[in-house]
Amino acid sequence: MSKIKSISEAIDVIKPGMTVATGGWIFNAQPMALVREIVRKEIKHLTLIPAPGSIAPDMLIGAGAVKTTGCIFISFEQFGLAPNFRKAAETGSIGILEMDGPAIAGGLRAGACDLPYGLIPDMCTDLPDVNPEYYQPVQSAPGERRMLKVPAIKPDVVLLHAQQADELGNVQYRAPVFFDILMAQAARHVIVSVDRIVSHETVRKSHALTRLPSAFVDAVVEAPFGAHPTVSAGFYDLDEKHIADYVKASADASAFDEYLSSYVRKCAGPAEYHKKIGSPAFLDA
Amino acid sequence: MSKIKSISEAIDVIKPGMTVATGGWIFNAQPMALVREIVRKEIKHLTLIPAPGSIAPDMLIGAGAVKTTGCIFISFEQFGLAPNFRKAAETGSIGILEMDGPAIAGGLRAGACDLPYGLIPDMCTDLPDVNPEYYQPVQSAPGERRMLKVPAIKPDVVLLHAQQADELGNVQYRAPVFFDILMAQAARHVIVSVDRIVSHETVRKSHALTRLPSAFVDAVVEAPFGAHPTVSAGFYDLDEKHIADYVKASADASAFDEYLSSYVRKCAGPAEYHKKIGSPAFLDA
Amino acid sequence: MSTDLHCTTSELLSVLLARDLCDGEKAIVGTNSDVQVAACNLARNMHAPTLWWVSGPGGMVNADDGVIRPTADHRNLACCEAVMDLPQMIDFIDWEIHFFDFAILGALQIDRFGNINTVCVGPHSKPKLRGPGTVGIAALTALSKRFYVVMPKHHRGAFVERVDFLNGPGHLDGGTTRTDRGLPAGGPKLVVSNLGVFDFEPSTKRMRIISLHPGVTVDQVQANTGFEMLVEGAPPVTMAPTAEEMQILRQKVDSTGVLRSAA
Amino acid sequence: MSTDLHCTTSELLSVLLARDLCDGEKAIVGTNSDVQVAACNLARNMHAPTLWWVSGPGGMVNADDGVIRPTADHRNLACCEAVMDLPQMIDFIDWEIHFFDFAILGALQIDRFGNINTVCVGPHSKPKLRGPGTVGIAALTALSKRFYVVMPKHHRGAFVERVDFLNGPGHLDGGTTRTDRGLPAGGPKLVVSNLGVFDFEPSTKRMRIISLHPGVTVDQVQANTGFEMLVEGAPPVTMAPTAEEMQILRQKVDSTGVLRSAA
Repeated sequence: MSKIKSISEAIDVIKPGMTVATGGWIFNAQPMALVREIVRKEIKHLTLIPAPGSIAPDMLIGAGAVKTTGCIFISFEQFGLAPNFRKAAETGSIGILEMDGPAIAGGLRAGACDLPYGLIPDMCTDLPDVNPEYYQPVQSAPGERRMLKVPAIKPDVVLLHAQQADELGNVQYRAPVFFDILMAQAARHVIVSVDRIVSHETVRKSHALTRLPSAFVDAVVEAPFGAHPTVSAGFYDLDEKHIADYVKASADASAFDEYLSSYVRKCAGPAEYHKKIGSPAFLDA
Repeated sequence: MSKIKSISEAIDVIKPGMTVATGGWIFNAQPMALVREIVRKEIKHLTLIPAPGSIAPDMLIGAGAVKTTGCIFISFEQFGLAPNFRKAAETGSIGILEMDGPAIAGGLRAGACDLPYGLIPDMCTDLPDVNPEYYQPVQSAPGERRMLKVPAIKPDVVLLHAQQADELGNVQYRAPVFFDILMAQAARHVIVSVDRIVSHETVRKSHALTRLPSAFVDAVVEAPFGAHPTVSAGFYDLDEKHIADYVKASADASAFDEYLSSYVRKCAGPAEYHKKIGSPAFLDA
Repeated sequence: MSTDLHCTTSELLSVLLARDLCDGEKAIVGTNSDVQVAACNLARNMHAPTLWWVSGPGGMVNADDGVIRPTADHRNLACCEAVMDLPQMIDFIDWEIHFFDFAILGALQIDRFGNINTVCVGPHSKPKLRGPGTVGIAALTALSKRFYVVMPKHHRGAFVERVDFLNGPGHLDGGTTRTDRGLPAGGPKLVVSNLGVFDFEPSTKRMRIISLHPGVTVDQVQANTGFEMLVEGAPPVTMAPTAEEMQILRQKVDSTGVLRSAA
Repeated sequence: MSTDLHCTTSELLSVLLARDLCDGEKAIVGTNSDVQVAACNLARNMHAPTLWWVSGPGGMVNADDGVIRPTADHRNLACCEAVMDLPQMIDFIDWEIHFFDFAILGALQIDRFGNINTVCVGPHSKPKLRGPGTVGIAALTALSKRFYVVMPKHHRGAFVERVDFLNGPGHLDGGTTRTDRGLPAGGPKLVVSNLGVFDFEPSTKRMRIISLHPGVTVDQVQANTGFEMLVEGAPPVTMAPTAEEMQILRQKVDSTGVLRSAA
C-alpha cells in the first residue's frame, strides 16, 4: 500500500474553496513543488492557513489562487516585506485573518483533538478587533485570568516539505518541525513532498528522524529540490539570488507573470523544475 | 551555578501539605531515591499526583506520607495490584482523586500555560461523579461536542528520574519521556535524580537526548540506581525479585515496616542503598 | 481447553483478535498488553502488513523484532519506525474523525452493554477491590472506531449486569444511548474470553454469543455470566488457530514464548 | 556615528542590550534576530555564563559556535544543548510565573507607552504599509517579565503617539492600565535606537531618554520622535562599546561578521 503519488495526482484532491495549510518556517521547508503544482493547475478561491512563511503563501497570493489568507507571519526577512502579500493587503484584494502564534497553535490543537475550540490567554492586542471570528470572548470568574476562545482549525489539506520518506509514508526530518506536526494532526488530508525516497529499512534504522509516522500521511510526492528556493536541511541552502529575483519580478505584473510562466507553468513538475534551476546536486549527496 | 544538590538538600524543599508529582511510567523510571528520602525525612500529609506508576506512589502511601492521591493508574502489572495503594483505598485511609489520561494531560498543560483550566471531551464515564472538582461541566452550544473543564494542575514539586545530566541541569533521557516533560513544565519546582553526571561537552554532543533543558530544572541529584527496583533505560532492568519481595512484605504491617527500615531508614542515601542492593554495575558501563 | 488447541489462552486470544484486524488500520495499545501486541504483530505478519500500531505510553510505532515486551519498554525503541510523545498522542484521539480504528483492552468487569471497569469493585468510596485506574481507557473506548475486550477468565464477577464503576464507555444503557449522549458510534465490537467470542446485538446492543471454544456449552457460559447472554440458534465452535497462525505467532511474533509461559 | 564608535549600529545595539542581561536569566529569541542572538551570546561570553536562550521557531537552546545565523537555521542544531518543539514552547509562555525573563523584539512602530506594531501602518483594512504579522510578539511582550525593543532607524514614522495596530502590548494606555487589564507587570524595559537608549517613567509609563549616543542631541531625538519624549536634566552620553566587548563580539560571537556587514 504505497503512499507515493505523482504530484498531479496528489494535488488533484485540492478543490476551489478549500482551506489549505502550508508548513515550514519563513525560508525553511516551504512546500514549493506542491505550491507550484497548485498554480499550474490554476486552482482558485483557496483559504490559506500558512505557518509563518515566505514565498509559499506569497506565490499563491501573487498567482491569484487565494481568496482569504490567515496571517501569522509572512515575511521575506532580509529581503524585505513579502511582495505579493503586501500588495494584495494594501489593495484589499484578499481577505486577511490576522492571527498570532498562540491562536494558531491553540486552534490547530483543538482541530487535532476535534474539540470545538481551544483557550488562550487574552493578551490585550487589537487582533480580536480585526478577527473576531478567531478570537472570541470567554466569560471569566472574578480574579480568573482572562482568556479568549480560538475555534478549531481543521485545514482540508496541508502541504509540507521534508527531507525523506519511505514508501509507506514515514516522513523524516533533519530539521526542526515547526508547526508541521500539529498541522498534520489537525488537517484532514496530508500531502508531503520529500527530496528523496528511502527504504523502509533506512527509516527503521533512523527512527528518531521520523517525526510524521505513516498513519498521519496521505500522500508522499518525490520532489528533489521541492523546497527550492528555500532551505531543505542538509540538502540545499537558501537560494538568495533566486529569492532576490523573485522579489524583483514581483514589483511588476508582467515580470511576475513571466516568472510564473518560466518557473511554474512551463515546468511540468519537480523534475523539469530541477532541470530549469540547473540540476544542482544535494549538499550531502 | 551548579544545580547539583545533595539528596537531603533537594528534598528539604518539600513541606507537609504540599502537592508532589512523580514521573516515569509503571515500572519505568520511578523516582525511588527521591521517594525514599521523603520517607526517611518522615514528611507527611502530601497530596500526590503520580504519573501512571507502581512502587513510587505505593511506597509513599504505605509509609503514611500521603493524605490524598491522584490516581491515573497505579499498578504492579504482572505482580498484581499495587498492595499499599489497594489497602489504603479499600480501608478508606487516604483520599483518592480519580483521573484519566486526558484529565491529567489537560490539567498539566493548563498548569504549564498558567491558564485556569483546560478542556477535554466528555467521555460519559463515572469519573466526574467521584471527582467533581477535576471534571467540571461546560455549557455547550447546540450541536457542539460536549466537553469538560479540567482545572490547572500545578504541583509544588515534581520528582523525576532520568539517565544523566550535566552540572547546569540539562537532563538527558535514553527512554520515552512519558508525562515527565509536561509535569516539569507545570510544576513550580523540579527535582531530577540521575544515574550519573556527565560533562557539559557530552550534553552538547548528544543534545538530542536533552529532553529537559536546564531552564526547567531546579535540582539535580546524583543517584546511581536511583530508579531501582524499576528500570532506568540502558542502565538497569526491572529487579523482579525485589518487586516480588516488596509485594510480599506489603501483605503484613510489620514485614513492610521491616522492609522500610532495611531499605530506606537504615540507608542514609543513594550510595548506601546502592551498597545495600549489592553494588550492581550499570549494564552499559 | 488449551491442550485441545495446543496453545495457551493468551495465544488463542491473540489469534482470535488478529483475525479481525484489517490491513491499513491504525491502533493504539496500552500498558501491560502482551496479547494486544501479539494480535497486532500477528496480523501484520499475515493479512495486514500495513496495520499500524503505537504504544500508548512509550509512543513507539510498529515495534517488532519478534519479541513481546511491555509496550513502555525502552528496548522497543530499537525496533520501531517512529516515536511519539505521550501528550501529543493523547491529543490525537479525536471524535468524528476517529483517528484510531481500534483499541484492545482488558477489564475487571464488563457488563451486558460492553461498558468496562478497571477502577473498583463495590462502591468507589469503600471498594471491595481497588483496581489500577483509568489512564487511557476512557478515551480509547469512547473515541476509537471500535474496541475489543480481552477477558481471559470468564466468571460472574467479571461479566456483570452493570459495571460497579463505568470508566470505559461501551453502549452505555444500550440501544442508541451511546450516540444520544454525544459519543461517536462504534463502541465494543468483540469480547474474547476463555469460553468464547461475543459481540453486541445491533439494535438493543446487548452482548451475545458468536462462537464457543471447543468443548464449551451455552449453559456453561450462562452459568459464568452475571446477566442473560443472548444466544441465536446453536452457536458455532470457534475456529481453532491454524498451524500457520501458530507457527507465525511462535516464530515471528513471540519468539521468546511470553504468551506460552502466560496463562 | 558608527565610525565614532568603530562599530556598526547592529554591533552597538547588541552591546547595549548585552549589558542589561543577567546571569541565570531565561530568554526567547524570535525569527530574523541577529542582534538578539548576538546580545545573548555576548552576555554569555562576558558576565552571564548561564543566561539561557531558546530559538522561538527552531527550539534550539543556547546555540553557539561563534557564528550568527537565523534562529530557525538547522545548522544551529549542531551547536545547541537541547531542542524543543514549537507548540511545546508556546505552552511555556505563562502568566504569573513568567517563565521567560526577557524577550527582544523589533517593530514597525513603537508608541510613547511602549506598545509595538508589526502588522500595518494605516488602517488594517486598507493599510499604507502591510507588515509581516504577529507570530510570537503578542505573547512575548505580554508575558515575559520584561522586553527590549530594537529600533535601528529612529524616525517620526517609527516612534509614534499611538501605534496604528497594537499587537505587542507595552504599557497600553500608560499608568497602571497594563495590570488593570489583566496583564502581568513588567512590559517594555528599554528601547535602543540609532540615537539613544530609552526607558519608561515609572508612574506615567511614558518613554524617556536614558542616554544619547555620542554626538546626538535631545533636539535631534525630539525632531525624530512623533510624541513628546520625556527628558530629565541633561541626558548622559551612551557608554561606547569597550575594546573587550568588541573583541569578544567579533571573535567569539560573530566571527563571520554578520553584524559588521549589516547596517
